[in-house]
Amino acid sequence: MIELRFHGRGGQGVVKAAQIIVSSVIDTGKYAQFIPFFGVERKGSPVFGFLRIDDKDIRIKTQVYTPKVLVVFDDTLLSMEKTFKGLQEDGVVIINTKKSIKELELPKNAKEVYLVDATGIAIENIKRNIPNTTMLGAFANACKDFINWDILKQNIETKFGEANVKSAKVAYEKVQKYNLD
Amino acid sequence: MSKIKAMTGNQSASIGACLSRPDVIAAYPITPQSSVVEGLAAMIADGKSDAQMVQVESEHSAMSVVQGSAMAGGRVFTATSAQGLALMYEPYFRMSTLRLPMVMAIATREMTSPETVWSGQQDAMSVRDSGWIQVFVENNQEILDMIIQGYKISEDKDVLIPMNVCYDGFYLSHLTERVEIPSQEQVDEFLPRYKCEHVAYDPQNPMAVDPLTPGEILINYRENHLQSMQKVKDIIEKVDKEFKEKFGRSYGGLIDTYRCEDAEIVVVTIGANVGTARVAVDLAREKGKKVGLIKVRFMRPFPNEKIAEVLSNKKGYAVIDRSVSFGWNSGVLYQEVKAAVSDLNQNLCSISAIGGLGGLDISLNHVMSVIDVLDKAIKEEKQGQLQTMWLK
Amino acid sequence: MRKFVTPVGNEGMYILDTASWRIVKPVMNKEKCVECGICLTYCPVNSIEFKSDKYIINYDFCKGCGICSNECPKTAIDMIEEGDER
Amino acid sequence: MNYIDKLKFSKDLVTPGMSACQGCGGELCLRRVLQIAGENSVIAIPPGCMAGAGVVGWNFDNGLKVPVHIPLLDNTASFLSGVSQMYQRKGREDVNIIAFAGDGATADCGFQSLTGAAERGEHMLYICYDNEGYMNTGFQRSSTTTKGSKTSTTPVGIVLKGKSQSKKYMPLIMAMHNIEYMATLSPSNMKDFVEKIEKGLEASKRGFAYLHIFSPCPTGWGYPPNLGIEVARKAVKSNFFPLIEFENGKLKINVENKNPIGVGEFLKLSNKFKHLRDEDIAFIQEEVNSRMELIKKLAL
Repeated sequence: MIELRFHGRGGQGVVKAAQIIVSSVIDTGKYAQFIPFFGVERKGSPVFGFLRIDDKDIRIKTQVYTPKVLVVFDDTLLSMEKTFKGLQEDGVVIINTKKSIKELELPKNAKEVYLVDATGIAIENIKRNIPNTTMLGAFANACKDFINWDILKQNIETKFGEANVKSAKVAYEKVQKYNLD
Repeated sequence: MSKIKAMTGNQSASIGACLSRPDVIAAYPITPQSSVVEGLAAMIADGKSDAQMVQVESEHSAMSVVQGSAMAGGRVFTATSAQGLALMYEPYFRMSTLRLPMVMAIATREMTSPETVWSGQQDAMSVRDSGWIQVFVENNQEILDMIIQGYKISEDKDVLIPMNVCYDGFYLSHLTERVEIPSQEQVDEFLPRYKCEHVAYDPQNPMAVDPLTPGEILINYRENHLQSMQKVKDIIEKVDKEFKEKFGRSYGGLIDTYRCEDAEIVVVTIGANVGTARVAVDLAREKGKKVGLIKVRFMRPFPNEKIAEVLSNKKGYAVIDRSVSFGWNSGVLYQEVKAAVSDLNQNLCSISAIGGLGGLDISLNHVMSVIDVLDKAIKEEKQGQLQTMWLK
Repeated sequence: MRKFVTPVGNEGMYILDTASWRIVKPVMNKEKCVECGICLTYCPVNSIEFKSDKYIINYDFCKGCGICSNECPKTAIDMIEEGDER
Repeated sequence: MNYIDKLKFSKDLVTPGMSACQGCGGELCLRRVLQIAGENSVIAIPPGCMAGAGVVGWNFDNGLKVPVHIPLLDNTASFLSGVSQMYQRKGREDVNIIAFAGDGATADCGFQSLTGAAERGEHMLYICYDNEGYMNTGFQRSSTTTKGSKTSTTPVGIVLKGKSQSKKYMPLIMAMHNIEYMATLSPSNMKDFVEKIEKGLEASKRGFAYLHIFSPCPTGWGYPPNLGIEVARKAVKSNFFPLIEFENGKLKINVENKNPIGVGEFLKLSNKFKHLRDEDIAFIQEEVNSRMELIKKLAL
């Protein structure tokens, strides 16, 4: 089982993105679950959620404490103590940012890092400052082992339309991978 | 044909309700139940359900509207949480004591105060003596399945008692997971249209419904209600079997057990935490601890015989509650389980663990720590009730 | 006792002997009465009846409130002490 | 057919002997409502005098010849909403769906469900028989009790003299829900009364109809039982209880008083106002006048 944690802000479409991942995994006959953690449901407020993917039925119904993967929708969240808490030693981190890897000053347990300017790509392609579908493209590239990119694209198209698929595709191509020591 | 979809618990509830073909739905939004109302409204707006939807101004009216529709012969549905349930209490009690069958979903939530909107089972647990059948479910599939089964149980002529399908707020209501949705044809075959016969609010059959009733007659109604509640136990098992034949899924009736056969100690829990406890039992087994699990599905009628039977040859049990029993230093389910095993005269070692209040997580580590404490106590040959554990 | 699952009643009517409440009774003066029917419209217990083209007072349930007497435009209804004649 | 003939030839659907007080306004009104509505009706009578007087039955006996239910004190309108929805679904909109509720069940705790049902335009006839208090339980104050009135919870004491607050005026509140039909009725004006019940029943097939009946109470108010209609008449003639109706978005005054009598003429009949001083009566008169002025402006 792979456990992931999502960090974003109200209005960025974190929950919807995670639900599309769950749908896409289930469409391939596997199992996934997502639990959003709700604080105050307000635009701009930090939100996070927990995603699990497995080949068999997922019985556990708790928060995720030791994620393998972090998906961070907003680089301003990186400084929050909670964001990197519990990240596994060989953790994968996907970040929506304009900044360079050096500027970000990531903690040591972030070994495999993916950077993408999802907000910029989203504004260019879908004309809106909502990076969720774009982040799915970066996610698909980073997590090829457990997400079927074609099915994910299909689901983005059904739910959000063509422009969002395009945006996701651009992110898939443009995302930069860094292996840190 | 059935289809498989990723859905939240609330979507599962609204689809389950829709498939049961209610005549009238009345509901009022409240966190974390709101998307049930929204989901039903959307299905009616899209013509996927032909139910009459009454957009009431409060839960008190929601329950009153469905009471009226049930008395006029309809199958009805509503859903609520916490304060909504509290506001509803007056017509809620009346619905069951008028023996009007229906299903109501409760996305369980902690009760205010302190002000809170998050998960907890205090709401549903607090009304367990209101004459309703109450089932607590483990996952989103069970929400959908139990709403459909709920009508079958509730409308049985030997039952005629309304039913709550309780599922954890947020931890299920907002959890997205795989759910198999049966086809309308399958559900129609399993659950035919409802025909109300015992009360009629109809000029073609004039009668006074609920006249002023003196105690010597009222006590008979209560006796009858309690006896019917006992009959429900058999009906639940029967409907579970029928459901399995039709849809291929069985939940085991009043309780479900997991790895109990050779267990020395047993974790007893309810709701979404059951899934977590299953994983914990597996982990503890790997560490050589002989642990089993009882999933309490029904709070009402309470499966006292079944629980006593499972625990009769065990050394101890731990009950993990998501609610408190004020006045007892324990959780609500603990009290009930303890009462259920009291006739065994075995002075089992037991522990009440309380967690998950106000949205708190009951983590795998929490469940493991409860198992560890109980296991240690058993090894030290302790008996009786141990100190209450607070899972914080 | 019939067995009901839920409290319902459909066997006949609950009837109270409200005639026994009366301490004064209305008596219609046929000579003064112009058959206008006002008394019938105001009687709270429907004890004024229209039978065989005439307004009559049915004493079976009349509570003796005196509204008919008070409202009769021709003062054709007298309230008299309830006596042995009842 | 004129209204007297209608009443003459219609069937009484209420038990002949019911335990309402001698000269009870509520009993009179209930009988008239059901005479006009007929047997193809269901009625809900929440706790209050009429429910307490046995029309909802005792043990297994039925006090009415039509289906009757005693809903909760505070859910009459929502309960009937559910009934109405189900009857619509069954294609039986011919059935009259009637609430007969006191002022407590209407203007106090029942107000929320009432305003909800009115806003939704539920198909029903909701009738409030307003006797200005909780009479079934010994005359406690309600929000429709007139200012200054003595009740068991607003006694005339050394410091406080009766109810300190003014009456909540339900008719306009309900009319402003823009419902299908609203009218005020007094048993003293029986022709108007019968017509408005008929209109209300008809409107209830299209939407929400609300009737507010002035229902005098000899026991609680303290007047001789034979004066019930006279009390009601003086309430109308003094403009204390104007007879108005609201339909198609327009307010209408049904009975114009060219020369209204002083409100004191009405007040002096009841013991509950006996303690009022001239200035108290003047205050009530002022309230009556300004309410009438408002109604006249709205009815233009």
